[in-house]
Amino acid sequence: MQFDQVLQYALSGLSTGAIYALIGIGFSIIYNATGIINFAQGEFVMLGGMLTLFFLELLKVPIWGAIPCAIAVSTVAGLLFERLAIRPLRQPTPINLVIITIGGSILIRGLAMLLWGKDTHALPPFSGDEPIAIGGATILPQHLWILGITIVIIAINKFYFYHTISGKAMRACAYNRRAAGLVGIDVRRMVLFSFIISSAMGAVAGIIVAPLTMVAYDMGVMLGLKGFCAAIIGGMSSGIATVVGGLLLGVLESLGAGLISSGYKDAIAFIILLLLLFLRPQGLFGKPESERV
Amino acid sequence: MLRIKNVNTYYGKVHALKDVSLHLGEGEIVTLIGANGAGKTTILNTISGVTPAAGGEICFRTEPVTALSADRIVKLGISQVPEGRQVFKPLSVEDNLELGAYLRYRSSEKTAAIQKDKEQVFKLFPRLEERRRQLAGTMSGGEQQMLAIGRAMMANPKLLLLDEPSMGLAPLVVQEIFRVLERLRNETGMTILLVEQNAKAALKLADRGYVLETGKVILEGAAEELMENADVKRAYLGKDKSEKRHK
Amino acid sequence: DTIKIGALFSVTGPASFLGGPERNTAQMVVDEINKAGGVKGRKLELIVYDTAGDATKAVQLATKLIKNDKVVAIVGPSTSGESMAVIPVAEKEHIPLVSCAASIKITEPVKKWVFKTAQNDALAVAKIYEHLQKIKQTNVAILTVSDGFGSSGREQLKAQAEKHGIKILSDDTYGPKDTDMTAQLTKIRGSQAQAVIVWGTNPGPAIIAKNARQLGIKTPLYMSHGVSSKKFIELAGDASEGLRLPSGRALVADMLPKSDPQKKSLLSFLKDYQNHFKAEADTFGGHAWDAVMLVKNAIEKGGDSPAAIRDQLEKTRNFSGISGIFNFSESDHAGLTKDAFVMIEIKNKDWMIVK
Amino acid sequence: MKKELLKFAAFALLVMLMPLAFKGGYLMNVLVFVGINTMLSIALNLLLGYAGQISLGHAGFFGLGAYLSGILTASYGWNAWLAMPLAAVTVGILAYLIGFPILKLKGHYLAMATLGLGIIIYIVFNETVDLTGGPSGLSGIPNLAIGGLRFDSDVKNYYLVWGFTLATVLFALNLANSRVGRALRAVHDSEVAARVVGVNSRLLKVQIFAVSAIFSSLAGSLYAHTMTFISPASFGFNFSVELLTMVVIGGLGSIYGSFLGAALLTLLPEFLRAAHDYDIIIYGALLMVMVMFMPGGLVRGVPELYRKLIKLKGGADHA
Amino acid sequence: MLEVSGISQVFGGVTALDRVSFGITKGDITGVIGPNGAGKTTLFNIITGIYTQTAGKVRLAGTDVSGLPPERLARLGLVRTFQNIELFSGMTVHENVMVGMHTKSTSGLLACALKMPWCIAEERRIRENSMKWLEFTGISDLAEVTAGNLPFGKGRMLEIARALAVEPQIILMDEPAAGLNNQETLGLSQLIQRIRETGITVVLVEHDMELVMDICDRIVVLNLGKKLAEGTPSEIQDNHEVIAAYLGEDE
Ligand SMILES: Nc1ncnc2c1ncn2[C@@H]1O[C@H](COP(=O)(O)OP(=O)(O)OP(=O)(O)O)[C@@H](O)[C@H]1O
Ligand SMILES: Nc1ncnc2c1ncn2[C@@H]1O[C@H](COP(=O)(O)OP(=O)(O)OP(=O)(O)O)[C@@H](O)[C@H]1O
Ligand SMILES: [Mg+2]
Ligand SMILES: [Mg+2]
Repeated sequence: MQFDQVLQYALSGLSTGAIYALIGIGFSIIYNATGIINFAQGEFVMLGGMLTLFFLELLKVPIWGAIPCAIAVSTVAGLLFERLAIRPLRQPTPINLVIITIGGSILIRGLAMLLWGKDTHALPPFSGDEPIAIGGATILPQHLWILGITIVIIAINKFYFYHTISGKAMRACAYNRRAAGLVGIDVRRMVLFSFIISSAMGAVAGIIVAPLTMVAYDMGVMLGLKGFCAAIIGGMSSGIATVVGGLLLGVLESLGAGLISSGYKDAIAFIILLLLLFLRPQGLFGKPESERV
Repeated sequence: MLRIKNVNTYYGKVHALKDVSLHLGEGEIVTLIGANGAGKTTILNTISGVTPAAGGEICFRTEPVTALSADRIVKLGISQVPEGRQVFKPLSVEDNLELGAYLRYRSSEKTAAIQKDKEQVFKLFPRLEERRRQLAGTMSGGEQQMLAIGRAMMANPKLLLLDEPSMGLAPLVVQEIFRVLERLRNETGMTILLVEQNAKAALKLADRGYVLETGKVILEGAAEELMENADVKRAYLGKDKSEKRHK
Repeated sequence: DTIKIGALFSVTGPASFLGGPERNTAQMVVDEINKAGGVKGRKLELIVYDTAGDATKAVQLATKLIKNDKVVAIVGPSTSGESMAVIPVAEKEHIPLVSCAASIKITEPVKKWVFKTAQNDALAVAKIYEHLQKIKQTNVAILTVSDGFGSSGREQLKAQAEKHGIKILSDDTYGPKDTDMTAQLTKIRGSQAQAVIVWGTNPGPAIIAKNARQLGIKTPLYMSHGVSSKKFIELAGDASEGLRLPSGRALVADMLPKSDPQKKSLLSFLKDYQNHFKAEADTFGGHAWDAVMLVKNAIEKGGDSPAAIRDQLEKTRNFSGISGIFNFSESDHAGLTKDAFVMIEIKNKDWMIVK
Repeated sequence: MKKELLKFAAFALLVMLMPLAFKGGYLMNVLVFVGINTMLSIALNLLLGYAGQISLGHAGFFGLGAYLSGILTASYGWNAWLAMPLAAVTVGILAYLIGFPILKLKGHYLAMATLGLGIIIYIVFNETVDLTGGPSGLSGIPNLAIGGLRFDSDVKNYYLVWGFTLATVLFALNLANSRVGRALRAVHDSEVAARVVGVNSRLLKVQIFAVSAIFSSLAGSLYAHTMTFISPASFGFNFSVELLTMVVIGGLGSIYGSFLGAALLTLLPEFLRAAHDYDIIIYGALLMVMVMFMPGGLVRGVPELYRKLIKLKGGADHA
Repeated sequence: MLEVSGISQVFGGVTALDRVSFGITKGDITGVIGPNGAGKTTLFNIITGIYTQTAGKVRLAGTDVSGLPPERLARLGLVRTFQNIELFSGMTVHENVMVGMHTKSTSGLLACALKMPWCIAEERRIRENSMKWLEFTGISDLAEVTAGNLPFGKGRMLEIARALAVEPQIILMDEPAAGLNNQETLGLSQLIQRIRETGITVVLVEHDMELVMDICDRIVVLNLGKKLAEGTPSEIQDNHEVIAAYLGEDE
């Protein structure tokens, strides 16, 4: 009995954590290519969910048609965001970029509210909602989708950023734009590209989590925040570390809620994360400092 | 090969280059000398498209390249070893070198050829090979300088711009680098524009030279001539060692 | 010249599900009144501000309504937190405030200038507990949302348990934006609870219903009146089947017997709303309907000075509104009894009255 | 030096005369909040603009000040003038202690740690229902009073809050132009170089963190005593972000910039109210446009714009 | 004055320093030379408390200072300059040097913010004294320039001025001549000698052999993290191992 409960806490935590991880990866992609922490990332998650619903309900497209359409439109939104807001910046200091993306997130949220209203909507799960029993615990088929897609995405990311020249070039842009230009990397295109893939990824995340979390114009706020935390715990890596970060956050929350106190669950998760950070100021997965004098 | 005509460059209100004109013939080694803040780095950056020129014209071969962005310039075959090294600190030494050949990978040149060039760089700087997995940011100053030079060479450029390549390097390595530059020119016909504080060594290597002062070219000529020029001697070549000793 | 009535609704923000219908309804009612010739021959003018659910803003806007717009009464705010924040302003400036929020604290203790129309959560709790007592299921687990609505509900659930012979075996909360409540439900599953009472507003309870289904929880689920709109059924889908909740009569107006005194108001409200907004009305809009109508009646009987309105409000008797039948008095500014609620169950994605 | 003083005097005079222009109307009430937000922005600016350390949790300190003051006066009947400094000292000590481990972190780790801190504090407000009233809030907080003078109207509150705000401005200006302010900016530019010439950067960062928290706490107390009602929702993550926006939009490292940022972002929603549902879109777009066209913040952007306009007009005159 | 004994430093697999020991005499100009990656900068980083060594001790004027943070060492009179110039780039040249006087002033945070009378007096003293150091290094005409816009060579001078403002016992310079032309190097060489004349001990990492041989009293040679040789300039110049590893044959 007791074991069943703990198993369920762990499984629930892992499945929520996978959501955070998936969103976190979107943050780290842009960070790795541009050094920007994109506070509008949560809004692309929302766009994925809302657009799928939009195509599904209003245009009466079947789900397998609605999904690619939603990803495509979100991607275009990401592209426009970079072109209209990020690129024209005269002094792209990190803090200015943070404010720009905050402004962007407010704007996108506002537009979504205007277009689709303030209501929350449900989205059907991809393959039914019959619970799957594992030991004494249960998860939903949708959780498996999330897990599977997360794994696929980090595999692709890992390969791209560490084993292809174009991925390495993207990282190079984040570290030193001027030098990246001097070896022939088209920095602007790389930044644009990073926004394109991360908005697409955000949309994918939004679409596959929507059947569980429901969609509303403001769903990106909370999910974005949690994704941000997952990405940082993972040291802003676009690989497995962010996934571990997301899972850790999810499991801590779930165990905290189940075993200690549901009211303080977020606080418990944060306190543990803070303690971990205090012990390892360079991050949980941080390598020794690469800066020197 | 490269022709610069009446170029002006500004940093905000600072007028850093004033009507600068210079040219490089195919296969030439040309050096720029001048005091601190004379504008040498600015010239290289203007050619590379890092600090765009406000007026004037830059032609590479026959093409005007004045308004091109840095990456387009590299595509044409102009590569720079920047001042202050500017390596990609959190990337490994090897990744840094590979990124030097970024455009060659992109134009799907045979990896074998790129690999061969990498071996060349490693032969020149064995330390880089030893530390190929070390993060560039943790390398010593001189090691980073080697990496910056190696990275520029990986692009296999037609025109190589070097901004104080000997800065922070041990005397032995400096000698080696000057030898390599000469060999590069002789063997591959590479054109080289060299900015150096060590004016004596630079003039010895170069065919021709320009002297810069507060953003203006004040003197140009064959390297030997400049070396004999009294002003140059006094300002840039320093007094004789023995003379200094006596003080 | 017009009689100005102020309104503070949380049209955007987390409580927009309240503020949206409330603003619509209030505007609609005022239009209807004016179309019918106004009050004592004078037109009403409704000045609505959006508080976005923010208490600070609500206070500023209340000040603005009073000082700049010179309104004679204020309807709203939508949420309990905002209402509590605005109360000192109304009390200080001597302007009647008819809140549309649920918390019992708004009118208890009684404040001279403050009234409310939404049914007290205390009444909703009493309704559920009585029902549980009747079917002899007295061990419950409660799961409340950690916002003003939920915490006020939680307080009442705990306070009234003993009186009704109810034992709370497990007391948990969830965040208003949480997306997974399986941990809490797992814990509840491990307890001996015979019923789970969920106190929250959309979408949380819908997620909880789904989570409960995932976990195979067979214990009956009771919801609060905070989800009494069709939206909830839509969100929870199949998982909503068999859930029970206390609700105002608006949801089941057509099932009411002819003799029900509220039936007339209810049907006219529902029809008007449908005509105006091409959408189904819910109980939340009803709070604003009641508030505006109460103020209108007060003006009709007394006069249009704030003090006269206040005095007449306090004298309101047997007013058949949407939320129930109001009887205000010196010691009661909430005006409703637990009969304002009926217990309903969701069957085939529709509401049924539980006998 | 003289110029600084003159500037401050002009600013103070402007502040003092403001009520005459609005005659106690509704805008007075908004201006009270401008004052409180100015205090908060300056507090955050000392940390972010001078020391270069980000905080996404300042709403937490603001809230702590408000709640400590509120609870001590409303529930325990303390005198507000006693509760306020006690709250500030408590918050200062807390920030000082927590500052040591937190400020060891850099960049986005620091951002997350402060964010986490803010969220933890927020949750505590929500959960300790017996003390704080939980999400329903805490009411019945008394106004401040001096002898028989109760600060219970907007105009009185205006002078009260702005008195504190002006003191904050003066404090921050002095600090910025001093040995300590310079050391802070040095740490911002190159921490290692600052340490090598003898600046104890860790201690300094922690000190300024504590000072920043103390001012936030004072602002919180003032907020509690002027609003007389507080609830956790006012002290959440969103407000921390809004503060950050005020500081950046106003101008990093500029005290008057912080005032401009606070004033703009507090007044803007009032003007946008007319746009109804479009207000948040306009608000978001304005933030972006502002950073694009005034990357150095209002305090640098506005004079530049003014110069450009003059030039334009001059040009037109010539034509 | 300064004594290092048995210093080792290991980074992951790389042994950057391997049991290095030597002493520096008060009032001397000591050169530390060696091939790239020999461990010179690492040694400086350890002495100035930026890194903590894997093993070994550092003694300053007889007391063990191993593991002390840089700010404590600065108060004890030990400062340095950096290989990749570290300026306070957003501040003016004058302000940069004023920060250098941090240890020579005492007003606390509260006193500064309340503008106590003694703070005003102290501020005036800082302002005037720091100007002195700008004059000493010959960049007083640049006092109001933003440090980030300085050309490389002037930046080096500013770094030195800022370090001198600490009024140190000993100053460590990491490649101060890099990026300077011959004439400027000459100026630097004179500056260093003037610094020594004020009684400050100088330690110098440099690849400009002319400068090193010219002004150093003693030289320590590092190679691959180990001490290779130690002696007077002429001894070092004739040391075959040093020639093979570092100097090369004179052309
Ligand atoms: N980012 C900048 N902003 C303002 N002024 C600058 C900037 N970069 C360079 N300058 C100014 O432009 C002029 C030329 O600088 P440049 O770096 O080209 O000189 P240099 O000849 O390369 O000097 P060095 O030998 O020190 O490298 C200098 O006066 C310098 O102060
Ligand atoms: N953080 C680090 N991680 C790994 N290796 C390091 C690190 N720091 C330094 N090293 C290595 O230690 C060795 C010594 O470096 P150091 O910077 O002390 O050399 P140096 O003598 O100053 O050389 P240069 O003359 O080129 O400046 C180098 O090989 C360098 O790559
Ligand atoms: Mg240069
Ligand atoms: Mg070095």
